[in-house]
Amino acid sequence: MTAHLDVTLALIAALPFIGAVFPGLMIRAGRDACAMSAGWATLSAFILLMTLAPAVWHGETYSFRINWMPMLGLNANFRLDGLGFLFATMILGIGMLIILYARFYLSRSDPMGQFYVYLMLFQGAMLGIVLSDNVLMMVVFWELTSLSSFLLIGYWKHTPDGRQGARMALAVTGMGGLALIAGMLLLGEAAGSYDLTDILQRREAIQASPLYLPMLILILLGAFTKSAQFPFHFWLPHAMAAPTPVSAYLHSATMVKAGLFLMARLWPVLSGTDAWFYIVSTTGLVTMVLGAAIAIFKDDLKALLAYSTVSHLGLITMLLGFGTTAAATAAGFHIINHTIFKAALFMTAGIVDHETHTRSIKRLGGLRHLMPITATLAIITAASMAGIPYFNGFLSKEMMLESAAHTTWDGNGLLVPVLATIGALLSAAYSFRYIGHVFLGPVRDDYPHKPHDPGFGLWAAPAFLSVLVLAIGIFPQAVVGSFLQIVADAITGQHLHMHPLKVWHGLTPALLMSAIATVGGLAVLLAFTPLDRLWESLPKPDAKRIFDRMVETSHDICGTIANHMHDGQLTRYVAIFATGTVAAGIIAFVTGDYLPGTRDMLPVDLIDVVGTILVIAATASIVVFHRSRLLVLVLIGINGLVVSLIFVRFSAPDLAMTQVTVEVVTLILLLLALHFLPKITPRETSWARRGRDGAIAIAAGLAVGGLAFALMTRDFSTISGYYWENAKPGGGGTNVVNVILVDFRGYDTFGEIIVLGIAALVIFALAEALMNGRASRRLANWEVTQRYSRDRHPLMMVVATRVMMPIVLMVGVYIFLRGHNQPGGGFIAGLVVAIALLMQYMASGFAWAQDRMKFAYHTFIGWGVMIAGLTGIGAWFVGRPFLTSAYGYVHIEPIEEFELATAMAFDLGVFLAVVGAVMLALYCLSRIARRTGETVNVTPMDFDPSHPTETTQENG
Amino acid sequence: MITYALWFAATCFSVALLLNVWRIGVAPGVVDRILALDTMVVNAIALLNIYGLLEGTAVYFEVSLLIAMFGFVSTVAYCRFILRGNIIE
Amino acid sequence: MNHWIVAPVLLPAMLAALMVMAMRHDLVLQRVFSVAGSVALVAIAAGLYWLASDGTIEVYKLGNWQPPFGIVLVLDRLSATMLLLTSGLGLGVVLYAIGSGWDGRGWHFHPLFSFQLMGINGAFLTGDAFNLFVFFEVLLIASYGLMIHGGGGMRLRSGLQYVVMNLAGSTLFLFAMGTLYAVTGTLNMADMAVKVRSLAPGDEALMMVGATLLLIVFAIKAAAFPVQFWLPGTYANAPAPVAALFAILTKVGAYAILRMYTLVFGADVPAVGSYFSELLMASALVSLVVGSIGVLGAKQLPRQAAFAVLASMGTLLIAIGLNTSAGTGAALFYLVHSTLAAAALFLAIDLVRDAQGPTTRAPGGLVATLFFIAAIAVAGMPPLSGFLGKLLILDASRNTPHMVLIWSVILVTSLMLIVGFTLRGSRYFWKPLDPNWHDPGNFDEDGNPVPALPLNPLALAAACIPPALMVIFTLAAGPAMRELEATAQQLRARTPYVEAVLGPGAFATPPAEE
Amino acid sequence: MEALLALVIGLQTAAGTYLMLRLRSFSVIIGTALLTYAVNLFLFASGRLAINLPPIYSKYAEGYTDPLPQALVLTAIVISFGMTAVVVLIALGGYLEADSDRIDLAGNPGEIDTDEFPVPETEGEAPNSDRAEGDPS
Amino acid sequence: MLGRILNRLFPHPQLTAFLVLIWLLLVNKVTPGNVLLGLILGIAIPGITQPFWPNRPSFRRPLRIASYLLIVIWDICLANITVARVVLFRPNRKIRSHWIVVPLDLNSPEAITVLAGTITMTPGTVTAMLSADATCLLVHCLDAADPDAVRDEIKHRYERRLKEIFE
Amino acid sequence: MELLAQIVISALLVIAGIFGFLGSYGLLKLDDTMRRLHAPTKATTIGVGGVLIAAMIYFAVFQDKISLHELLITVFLFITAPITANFVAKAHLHRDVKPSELPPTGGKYGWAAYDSVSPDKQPIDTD
Ligand code: NA
Ligand code: NA
Repeated sequence: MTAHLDVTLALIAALPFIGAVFPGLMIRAGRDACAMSAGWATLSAFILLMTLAPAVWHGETYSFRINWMPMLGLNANFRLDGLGFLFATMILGIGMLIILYARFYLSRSDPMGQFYVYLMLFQGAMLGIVLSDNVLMMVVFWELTSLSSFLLIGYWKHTPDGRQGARMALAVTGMGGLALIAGMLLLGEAAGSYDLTDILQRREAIQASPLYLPMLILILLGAFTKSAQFPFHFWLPHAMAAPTPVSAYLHSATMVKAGLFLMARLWPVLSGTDAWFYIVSTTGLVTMVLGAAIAIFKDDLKALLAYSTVSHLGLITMLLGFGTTAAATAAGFHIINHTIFKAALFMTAGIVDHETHTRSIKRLGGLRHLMPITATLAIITAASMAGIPYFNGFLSKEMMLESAAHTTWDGNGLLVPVLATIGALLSAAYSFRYIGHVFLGPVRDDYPHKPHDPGFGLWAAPAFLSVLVLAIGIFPQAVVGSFLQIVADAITGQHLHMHPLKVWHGLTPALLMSAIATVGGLAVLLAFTPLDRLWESLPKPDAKRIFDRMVETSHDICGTIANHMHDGQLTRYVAIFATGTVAAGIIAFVTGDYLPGTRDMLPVDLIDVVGTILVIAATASIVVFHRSRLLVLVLIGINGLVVSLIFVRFSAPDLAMTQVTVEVVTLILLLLALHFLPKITPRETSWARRGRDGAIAIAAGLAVGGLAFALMTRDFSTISGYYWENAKPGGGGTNVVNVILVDFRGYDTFGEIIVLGIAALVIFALAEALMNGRASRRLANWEVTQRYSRDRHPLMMVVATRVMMPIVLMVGVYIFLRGHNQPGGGFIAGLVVAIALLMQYMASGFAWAQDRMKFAYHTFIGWGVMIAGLTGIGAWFVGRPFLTSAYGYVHIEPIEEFELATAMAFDLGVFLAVVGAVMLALYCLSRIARRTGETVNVTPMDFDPSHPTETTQENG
Repeated sequence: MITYALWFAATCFSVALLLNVWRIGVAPGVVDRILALDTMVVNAIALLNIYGLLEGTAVYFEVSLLIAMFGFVSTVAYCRFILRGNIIE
Repeated sequence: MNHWIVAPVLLPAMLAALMVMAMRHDLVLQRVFSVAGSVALVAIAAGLYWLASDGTIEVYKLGNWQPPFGIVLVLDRLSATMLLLTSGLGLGVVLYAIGSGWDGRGWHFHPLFSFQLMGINGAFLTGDAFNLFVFFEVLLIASYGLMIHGGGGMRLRSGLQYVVMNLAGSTLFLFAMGTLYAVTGTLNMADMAVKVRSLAPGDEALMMVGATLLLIVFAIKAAAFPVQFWLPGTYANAPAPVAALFAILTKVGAYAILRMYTLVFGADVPAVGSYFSELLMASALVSLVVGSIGVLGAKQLPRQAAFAVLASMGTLLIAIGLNTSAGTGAALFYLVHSTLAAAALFLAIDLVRDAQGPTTRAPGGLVATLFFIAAIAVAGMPPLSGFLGKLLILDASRNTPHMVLIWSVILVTSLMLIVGFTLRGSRYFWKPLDPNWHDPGNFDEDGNPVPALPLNPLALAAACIPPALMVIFTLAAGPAMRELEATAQQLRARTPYVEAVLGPGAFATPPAEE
Repeated sequence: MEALLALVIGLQTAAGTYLMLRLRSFSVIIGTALLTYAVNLFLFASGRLAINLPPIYSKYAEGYTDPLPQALVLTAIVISFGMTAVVVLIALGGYLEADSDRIDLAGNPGEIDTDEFPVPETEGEAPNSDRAEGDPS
Repeated sequence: MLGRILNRLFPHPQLTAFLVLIWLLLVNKVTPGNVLLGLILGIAIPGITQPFWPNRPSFRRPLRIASYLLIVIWDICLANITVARVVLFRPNRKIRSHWIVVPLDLNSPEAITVLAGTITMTPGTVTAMLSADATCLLVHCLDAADPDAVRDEIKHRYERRLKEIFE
Repeated sequence: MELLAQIVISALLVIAGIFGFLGSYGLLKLDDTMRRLHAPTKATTIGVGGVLIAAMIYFAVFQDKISLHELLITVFLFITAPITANFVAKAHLHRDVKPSELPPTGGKYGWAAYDSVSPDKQPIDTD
């Protein structure tokens, strides 16, 4: 066999997708335009495909490769051989007919553009499956067919059946698709390639692989679900909620055949083993019989056809499972025949539905007289389905029976032939019922709608197919003989010597079985009424209900699990986090080698013991008194005080200063917030809960304390010596901590002031949001439950502040200026200045003070970040990286020499950002408070005895 | 001699701190606790300066200055909270 | 030294400062600057990517101090990739926020957004462990602000949960930092990598404790089980563009894990071995299952999307947990994909909400298409990159000890995702339009149907950006994967990184590349 | 001495953890504050302890303690200050909006079955209108 | 004109001087540079805080301040000892605590504040409150046989002097 | 000179220590909040003051450093302590004491915590 590289192949695969774009764009251009644009693409692809036919006819293959993800072995590789050609022809050929049919079938109110988009997407996906040379690529298309089929089944989105049917189809085929992914990955592993061309050469390697059985099962799961094989058959009848063109196209002619295609495609490498035989043929056999049996008793036209499809798909599966070339040939032939007659049957059913407004067989009958054309077409195609000679279905059914007759199942030579005959019998029965109960019999007068034959547009497609049914049925060899040869060769991967197709080939067991089937089928139809009653009385599992319940149950269970896990009980999350962290830490500790530290411990003196007692007492009382919130804030103040003393004790004055200042500002914020919050935490946890929390807390405390002890008591070497050596010569400062902050690690500090700035922005935005929401209404109706003192702005405080504030500002400047060389710096200075202002606010009120001195706090923050950033950027201009510092000494007589450093500018940025952030936060809280109806005073103090007339207390 | 005096004073202020904590633990109301905390701050300042003398360094001066400042601010804040609810109205 | 390296941090920071300072009252001006900044960031990130794409590792010594003493920024393929992804997403999100009007529903959206980008970019660029903490905090606090943007009781209370959980995380970060500094005496990541490989005897256990605590911190960010609980409430209640932007926040956690647990605590460290990868793998598998359970059981679309994020993080962490070159490559691929997919999903859901307006009628057309695409992507259905990503992960986990488990979990959860999304999506988009079914919301007082509100074209266009990027990523999956494979290899090589930072010969004995 | 500090750190951690597990946002915030003390001391202790050796150049200096952890703790203090401020305000906002300062959400937010979107109550309102007067500057 | 400029420049001249002193105390070193810097700050800071202190207080006899300070310090020392005895040796039930109302002749807020402060700083008495119109002080006395005597001493020893200084 | 300094410093420290202790002891011993309020003044005045003066002398004599900045802390405490005490007293009176338990002001207006010169107005939303 020779392989041609041809870009046409890719073009054929791409055309439907291109065709999918246009109907979407032309939704407003009208129904014809939509149909035309879809039809145009399909026709073009079909014509292109036909240009490749001659070579395929000569047993040659075409291929085309586009690398997509070579590292994964997933490439857009296409391949066209006989099997692909057969399917491509079916997809495009039937596709054209469906496009035509649908144009007339759908009503004016149906969104036509959408329909054709979905349809063309499906067509492209389907075409992709059959043309893929890469099995991973095939999986991609495979799943795409599931998705587009989902959209098509749910096309009539207002019907609950459509929604459920679509979901069910997607769930089942999607599941199969996922299995298929795994199967294909294993196949690729066993074959060493994902390209079919290669895989098909590696039969021995694959079948010898230990992965063979799992791979087989996974791949078959994909095939069986797609082709609605038992026990996955149940989705197909429910997919009939789709518009009939969809049923005809996807659920009889093409998509459901994808599973068959896959089995046929991989037949050369997977078949021939016991596992293959027993799994595939048994599944097919069961499906064939079961599907047929159910089909007989379905009163819904489309349901009958759907189960018949299930049955026929089972038939073909069974044939592929036999593993013989004859059976494979039969399978190929039946694929062709079934496609032709079933598509036509669906179309006739659709016409009946369209004309009579019902699909219920019970309400039909006698249509032969009212719609003769439709009846003729239906009878022809149904006869084919029944397996009547001179209709195409007969031929492949004969071949099937022939193969079945020679098949032994686990040593039993009768089982398969008998069951196959029963299947054929049942198949004949429902076909006859379709003819008899719908078209034959007397005309009724109670049709929901008076039917008549539709226009040519609607019956043209089935008519064409009926002609094919007859043509093949009467002149099989002439019409499809050579085609079938190619197909069979492609399926089996061998060049077969096929006997010419004949309608009559003597008295064979198959003919006998066929006769039994036909006669039996008639008998069933005659005895339909009692049989129907019997059938109705049988207990039958309702697949839909079971599936629905499964989905509903898993939805509920999953919802319950997930929502209870994530139910907003933060305390549980934190408990899990804390417990998990301690546990993980201990496990990690055990994992590595550990030796206790050998560092000399520092001696303990009285002050240390007292400090420890203070912390223990304060911390313990926080836990004990935590429900009294104001008290907790007092106690936390002790903690802050002692922590800063600890910092002093261990040589960290900067830290101590920072801790003290931060402590106060935090306290102020907490007090401001507590004003609006409940003052008491209710007791609401059980003893057990408190015990659990206590246990977690103690574990965490022990773990952290132990870790801290382990770390502190060991020697180590650090990079810190560098800072000590370079702080003065490199950074120009003698306070090493400060030099680290503004220089060595100034970038951290840059981030840190941004955190502060953001905090203030967040607070501001939040306060503004509160002014507009429910909170605002609550605040406006704030009820003061507490009795408040009448002196708001006491004289003594106001006077003291007038002296204190300048002093504190002075201290702020002092701390700022000395920071580089002594404990201090921009951050602490910023907080000191903020506190100075805060003192003023506490004395005379925020609004009064702000009225006197309008600060744009936002601007402070902005400038702070800007100055810090620009100081850093300045270094660029001397070719140094961001934040490179410089310093120098200035000497102007008589003033002593002083230092100027870029670090100070940076620190100024820090300072501004801190002041701005703190003040903005205070502003927000004061704004919230004013919403509760607090008034603004016009004088700084409640009553000024030296200016008694000025004292008008409040102002609106 | 100075060292002994320093240790004496340190002991006094340490014990004073413990008494303050005791007061906080058993006080009848929050106002007394605020008072005790304020006293703690004063004692802490004294202790800090004694510590500075013990170590012969003036490096901790600013810390005590800040503690003094912020002890005041926080005490006023606590009291204003009790008196007026909103401390910066 | 190339100053552009610091630009992804500085530009948004200065821009935000400028916005706060000079244009906080002028939303229009903020929008102009915000978009301009985002575009510039995309350009800068692309330029940096181009710089890094030849495999050189550029080091930017802040303050001109020698590493490990000063803080360094390190631009390698991985950080450049993350920058590019962030900036692309950022541009889409900011456009959407403008188009949908989200940015005007509260104060300071644009400055916070810029600061958020600054924090994220900073975290990706830094070569210093403590600086990573600082930038984590920057991005976190900005995210708090964005999370509660617009206010509302539910949003605030779930925001509070988000904040508290992350405060706990930040505390843990510092415990970890303290432990690691106490053991290694350094903060620079490259230096730490060297020190961790030459620990004093008896220090291993403490190093492992520090590394484990750090892993938990990153796991919180990455929403890995069992510290993922905060995510659904947060994402479901965050404003849509913020939730979309948060798609990259979880990836910061993933990035940090990738970086720290290959460079510093790599499997070649004797005490480490496969410890962290096993831990991560276990957590990842459970996360994926939990996320999928949530998707299948979700009763609201935004919450479903949030659970989908959980699931995607689980998937991503599985790939990281494989701790192989192929696994890391797959992880990077899935990382890019899942970021775009999650963003697409959240934006689509918000459009649905907007299209619905006052009615309860389901929107169709482009909005439905966007949702469908996003759902497919998130569920990992073909043909989008999610499928490719999962395929890569399945492929990478082939022949590993846990292959069967990983494959089963990934495949089964994929089904759960599909079913979950179809369940919720179909119930939502395929509404019964039965004429008898009369929802008062669909009709005005005169009984005429209320038209759905017209959607803002900019919002629509912006919502198309993540899906469009995803389509491009899918189509260019081959070349993209080649880049990401190179990235994974560079990441796992360690020695080049360490030598770029500390100079040649920094490793006494260079660790073996796995 | 190291044991005493470890005791203090452990105690603050335990108390902080316990309070973080309480049901009200206020307690949780206090818990985080306690944890912040603990972690700052921990981080500080990672540079080992030294008495009267502040890292400041001085002619009397006999040595110096490790300055790096001090710088780190300073950064950490500032950052946690910002975080605390934000969390306090968010807690306050949550309380004012929802009338509950429980940290856990009442009911199960995931259990509300909606085919429609729950339209958040605040979204209809545009805070822009308040913009002009809302700003302090 | 010049007066107005000076007024602008030194809204509170005494405060400026005080701040320079504070600055020198802070930097703990008297150098030309520090004096200059202190002066700059001493001018700048009152300028900044002036809006909060609109009415400039007047000190009529600044020199009296020193003598007042000395008296107060002396009183503090004495009172400390007195109170120490009370605290140490007097059982609680035998302590004679009283509320005292001190009517005020002062009406400058600064003077009232200093008086109240003085009362508080001398152990044994605490200013608890002012009346709403600042006409009298509520003082708590720890232990006194004759509360009226305490009131008179306050008025005589402190208030009189303050009136001289401030008014 | 040095010995004298040593004696003075030691004496100051001992006195400061005693008074510091007494302040806190009084806080425990006294049985009424108003009474307790008197106790800490000792620590504030003699306690801290003694230590600070001792420190100033110490640095001046033994480190040749005229260091007066300790004074600043004293200044600070002297300014703030009355305010603090005043606030604590008011908080106590506001919380625990009825106006009727206090002596009357004798004037037109009551004590500041219970009365004000200008009448309370209805709260006005000032946003
Ligand atoms: Na007193
Ligand atoms: Na007194």
